[in-house]
Amino acid sequence: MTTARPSGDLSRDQRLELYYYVRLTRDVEERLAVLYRQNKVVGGLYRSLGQEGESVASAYALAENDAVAALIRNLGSVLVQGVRPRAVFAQYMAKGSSPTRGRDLNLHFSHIPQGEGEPIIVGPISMLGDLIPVMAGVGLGARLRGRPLVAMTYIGDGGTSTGAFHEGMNFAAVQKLPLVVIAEDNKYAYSTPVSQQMAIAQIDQRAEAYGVSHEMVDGNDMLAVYDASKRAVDRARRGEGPSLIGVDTMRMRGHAEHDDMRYVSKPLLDAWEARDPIARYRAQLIEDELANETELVEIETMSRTFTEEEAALAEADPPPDAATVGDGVFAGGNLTPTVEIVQSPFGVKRGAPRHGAPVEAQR
Amino acid sequence: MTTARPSGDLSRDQRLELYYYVRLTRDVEERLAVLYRQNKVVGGLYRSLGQEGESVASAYALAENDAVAALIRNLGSVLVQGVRPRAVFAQYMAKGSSPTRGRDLNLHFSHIPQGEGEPIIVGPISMLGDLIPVMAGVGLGARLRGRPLVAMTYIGDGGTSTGAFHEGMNFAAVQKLPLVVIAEDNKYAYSTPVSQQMAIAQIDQRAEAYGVSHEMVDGNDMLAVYDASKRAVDRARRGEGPSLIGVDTMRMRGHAEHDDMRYVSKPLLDAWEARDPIARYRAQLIEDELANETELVEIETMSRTFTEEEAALAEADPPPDAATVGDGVFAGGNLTPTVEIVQSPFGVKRGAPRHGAPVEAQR
Amino acid sequence: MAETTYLEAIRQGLVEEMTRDDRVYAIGEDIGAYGGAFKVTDGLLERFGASRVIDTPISETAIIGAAIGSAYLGMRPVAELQFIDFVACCFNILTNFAAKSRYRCGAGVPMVVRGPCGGGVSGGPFHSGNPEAYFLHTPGLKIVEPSTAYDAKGLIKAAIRDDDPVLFLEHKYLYRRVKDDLPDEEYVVPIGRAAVRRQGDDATIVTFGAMVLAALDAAECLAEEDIEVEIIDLRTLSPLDFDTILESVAKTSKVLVLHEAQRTGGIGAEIAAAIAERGFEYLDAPPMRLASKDTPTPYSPVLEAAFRPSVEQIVATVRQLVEY
Amino acid sequence: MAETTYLEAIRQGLVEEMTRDDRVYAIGEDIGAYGGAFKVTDGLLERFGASRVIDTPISETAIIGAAIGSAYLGMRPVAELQFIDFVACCFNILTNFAAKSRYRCGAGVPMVVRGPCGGGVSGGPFHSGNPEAYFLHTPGLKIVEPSTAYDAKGLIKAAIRDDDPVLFLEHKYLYRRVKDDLPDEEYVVPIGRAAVRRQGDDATIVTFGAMVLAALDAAECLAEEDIEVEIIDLRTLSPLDFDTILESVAKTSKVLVLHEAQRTGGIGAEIAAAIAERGFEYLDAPPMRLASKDTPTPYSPVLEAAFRPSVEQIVATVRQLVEY
Ligand SMILES: Cc1ncc(C[n+]2csc(CCOP(=O)(O)OP(=O)(O)O)c2C)c(N)n1
Ligand SMILES: Cc1ncc(C[n+]2csc(CCOP(=O)(O)OP(=O)(O)O)c2C)c(N)n1
Ligand SMILES: [Mg+2]
Ligand SMILES: [Mg+2]
Repeated sequence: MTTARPSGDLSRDQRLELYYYVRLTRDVEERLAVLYRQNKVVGGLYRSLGQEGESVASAYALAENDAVAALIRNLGSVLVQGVRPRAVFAQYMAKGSSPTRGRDLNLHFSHIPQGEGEPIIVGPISMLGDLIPVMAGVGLGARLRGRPLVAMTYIGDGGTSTGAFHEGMNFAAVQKLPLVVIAEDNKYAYSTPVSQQMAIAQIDQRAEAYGVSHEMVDGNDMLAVYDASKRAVDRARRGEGPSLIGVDTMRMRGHAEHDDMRYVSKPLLDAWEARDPIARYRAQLIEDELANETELVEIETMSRTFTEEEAALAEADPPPDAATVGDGVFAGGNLTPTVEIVQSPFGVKRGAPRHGAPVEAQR
Repeated sequence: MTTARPSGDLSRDQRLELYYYVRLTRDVEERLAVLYRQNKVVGGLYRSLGQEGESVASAYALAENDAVAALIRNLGSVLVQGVRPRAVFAQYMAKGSSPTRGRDLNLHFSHIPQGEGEPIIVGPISMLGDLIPVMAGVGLGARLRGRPLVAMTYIGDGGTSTGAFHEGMNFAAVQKLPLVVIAEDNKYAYSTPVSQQMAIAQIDQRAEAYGVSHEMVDGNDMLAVYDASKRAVDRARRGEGPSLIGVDTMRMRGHAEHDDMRYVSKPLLDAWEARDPIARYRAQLIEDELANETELVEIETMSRTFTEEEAALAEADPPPDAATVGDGVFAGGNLTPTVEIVQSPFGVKRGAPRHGAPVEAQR
Repeated sequence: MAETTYLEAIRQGLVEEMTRDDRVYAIGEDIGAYGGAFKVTDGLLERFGASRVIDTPISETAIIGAAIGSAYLGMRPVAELQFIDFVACCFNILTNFAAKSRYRCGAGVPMVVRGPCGGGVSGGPFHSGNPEAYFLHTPGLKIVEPSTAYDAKGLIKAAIRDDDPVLFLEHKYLYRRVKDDLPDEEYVVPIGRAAVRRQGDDATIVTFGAMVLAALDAAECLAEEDIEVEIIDLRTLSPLDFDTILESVAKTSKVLVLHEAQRTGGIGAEIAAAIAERGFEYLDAPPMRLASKDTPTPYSPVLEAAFRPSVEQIVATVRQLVEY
Repeated sequence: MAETTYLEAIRQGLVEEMTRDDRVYAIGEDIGAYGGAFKVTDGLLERFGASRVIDTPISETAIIGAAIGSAYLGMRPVAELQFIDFVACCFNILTNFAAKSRYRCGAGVPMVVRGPCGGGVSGGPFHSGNPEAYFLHTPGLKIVEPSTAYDAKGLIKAAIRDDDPVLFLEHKYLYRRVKDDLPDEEYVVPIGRAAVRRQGDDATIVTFGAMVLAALDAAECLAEEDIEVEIIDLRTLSPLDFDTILESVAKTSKVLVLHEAQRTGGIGAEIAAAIAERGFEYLDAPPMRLASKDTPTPYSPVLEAAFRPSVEQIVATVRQLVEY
């Protein structure tokens, strides 16, 4: 596989925008953790602490109207594609204003726009693996509609053991569909270590069974993830078929907040602590002389402020109306949840004015 | 993988016994084809014409009390493990004497002996792929019971696309189970060519996703298939885990007798006609000076005679009693179908006296 | 005009819809070059090309997944399951992803999942299934099963135009056995409406699919005893048309629910329970059910005949009802 | 003696059976080192070792396949599904391979498939399922769902000793909410027998699982109006104990079937239909059903409360029955 480094073409604004999104991802999750401790989160909280980099960097390789399907730990991916944090806070708190009107949890929401300008977001179901055939289908649909669209989705080390993963990968390979799969080796599936999940050395070896092009990257090196993702996205758009990118990372929290992770060794956690993707990327920005401390702090403040504003808005939202419970099982119901897509303060990706608060937040 | 050639250790009797079984397989199927044309077969007839060699040679590598699960084209495998043709004829004609008492078709029957001396035969269900996890389970059960048993099963090129195949292979690999999977590339899945089934060069590449040891062999070279199978069976018995053996062969008839195969090119069929496994093995026996024309004709006659006797017995059997229809859904019903295990006239594998008609047939 | 078989009627419906709307496409195993195990899609590949008639690997979950994803992109997939029994292999993605998508996220999934169901042809335990009850209990799915060629064409067209996932059950026993003289002008049979196949005052038989033929035969015998049976052909199994059912029961006060799937937990349970609940005052006899035995479908013709409801059993049960 | 929770009772049953019979072993996701998502199997790994407490990849079909194959070798697998909703991912191998094996080939499959079912805990559309109706319609499977700690222990032991596949549904709402003072001596609760939880002459409520608690609460309110309700806790959902049900209906002449799964095509349909058919003469009012709405299970507590049957609805429905 080519070793082109598309990250070299990223502008300063884009490099900073990447930083903004990865910070925003962590800030939103930490805010959620607070809400969780305050018992304001309904059900569980699933963190991507320590893996935010791969979600953000991989999705950043997509065009703004491409399709992405995130798993519950890919908050960064949907933020990059324009989902506003308020929607995510509302989901976790089961608010009536949430993209699913309180019907489904966390990142289980979709955005299927009519036009071709907006991003397509396909929400996961809990049953792991199904997003692979479904996103292969999105790629197939795009081809049939004559749209040069790329579909990106994610699968955990555990998820690769499902039959649905196999059927979807094989179908995408045979049909040469524009699908990019980010396979996340974060060392555990709930409490199950990768060694009990698969008998192969690297997760990307799963792709060998399908003749799907694959590579393994350091998942905590955002530029490396971006490079591999961009190469795969470009291949897919050129009609060269699906790719699988294995990302080597680590789940730094329990499966969900209730999980004390006693099955994970301290040394392992310490080793990965030192490889935190955000700290690494921040240092890189300074090293590459793309930003100084003050500018980075400015971005961090922007992220934190935005997070607070959005959390406050969501908190103030009321729960759904019980009377709507039977609505919308079939077409014709008057309930069609959608997601509000916002622009980044850098607007490089979404073409909004640089700096200033997010378009939506200004309202 | 080692290139030991265990076939070198086969005695003359065993080499002749292999010939007997592959002939018997073809004779039984040709007899079934006659019954089919006479409308005595209920439902469809699925031939293994042109692939009999791999079924026979692979199963021949098993110990007599190992476990085998055949698909509908693996008649040779169950004959080698001691199933008498009468049972198969009775199955196809839905006789009350059939191993399933007329409840299921063709090779859909099981033999789960109480003791440890008899072969274990697990019948397939129509849903392809399921036999992989089930036979992995047989291997697991054997380990838990402390039995040094090997489980062998088959999967078609098409069957490897099922999620069940994936889950079963991966589980067997992680658990290092004594499982041997013969993956049959017979060029088609019903009407679908392998090129539309998978985007890999060789079927055995499927095993790469699991870290399962694999190799590809000429499926119409019986000794090559035996060698690979024996190596895999020995590995499994030594506790070194599962193997997948890809066999390169060709389905020389339609998916079932009703299928005219217009989707298969004449040249392709001709090319494979020339590679008929039985003709090749027969020539080999003469070349290796293990038998002369007269002796081979004697074996062929023995096979044909036995086939005729068995078909006649089955034909004479009555249909099942309608009153039994509700019986045996749960334990306690007085219906427990079983399969009669017979010895080969050579008896090398099953330790019966050499030559003479099969033990059962003598009764 | 020539008579058209149930099977050809489905094909006509597919061809008309694929011609009318280029978002409609077919996907499944062996549906292209081979034209489908039962030849329902024969000729579609030549007519619409490989991009709209897609042969897949043996991967039912991928087939349904592909249908769902492409539906999100605005396509109208018609997925074939070679035998409807294989719906068990995509049960999860169909019931959890497709069926719940609109309710959860407002993301509708217009798609048709079609395949041959039913017994009477010695298909054995894995090729004779009637899985409607599983999906009746799955909110978000519609289920259709025609018993005539006319309905087969009209309902496949309605299913394709429907904005939600529709399970289209084709009874393989009827494929080449029933024919109709189809109108030349285009028509659609609306989803959700049952049809009264025979008028009668003495008892109502609620049924569908191949059992409609058995019910009609039974009605003939009963007529000779001056027992006039009303026969309701449900056509749509979900949502059920209780207006038509209750109207008939109000008239006859006696009802037999007849189906081919196993009895316990079958669709007949819902129908009989709803009649008992909503039509209690109409009933002069217990709402009865006649269905197959609670065993897997046996392969032997002798056993399968004993497994499925027979015309004799229908006649006997209706007699019981009338004499009650 | 200390009170034992429903969850601990299940664990005790598992430990006793694994101690009694070394053919019994546990297999599933995160059941070993972690002790299971709900900690039902906590401590089993330490006690019985990794060979008998097997953590698997995320492969429900492999879990059930492994259970089937090992059962053929004489083992007695107890397979855990992390949430019973994931049974959809092994629907095919469970309904087609395990359930049909004995009837087809005489190859029995003694195995237990257990997992947490049910709502009331904001589990959302994929972690709140009550799939019993799918399996009630699957000949060859038994289904059990205890509502008390006593039954939980007695039934898991019976399920493990049963020679056929048993689906053991554990209502997660009850795991830590219900307790019993369990006897020190060993006991087994036979599969196939319902229990009368409350005696009453005015109406019968047939229910099971967490709804038993709701029914008992409703009965208290109704008692204040001098309406005495008899409550039948099915305990075994397949095969159903119609003797106990009909005996009660013969006494009360009024019956409400109550369950948590969606209404249409639910197990309540079979129960109500059978009562109408076999107990028609006993009935002085229509057999009524109360169940959840025909939608996926919504996540928000507000919506889920509106989705599930409430004590108020039970009270109101019984009143209707009594006043009928
Ligand atoms: C088919 C299926 N089986 C079981 C589960 C329960 N479950 C939820 S998350 C999880 C672990 C997932 O691990 P992995 O795929 O590695 O993703 P990660 O949590 O590490 O991001 C499991 C077993 C599920 N969601 N789907
Ligand atoms: C899960 C599943 N889907 C579809 C079918 C229908 N079907 C029966 S045989 C067959 C083709 C099998 O091809 P392959 O696996 O290559 O085996 P071969 O017939 O070539 O021996 C198909 C599609 C099936 N049996 N199981
Ligand atoms: Mg993981
Ligand atoms: Mg093949």
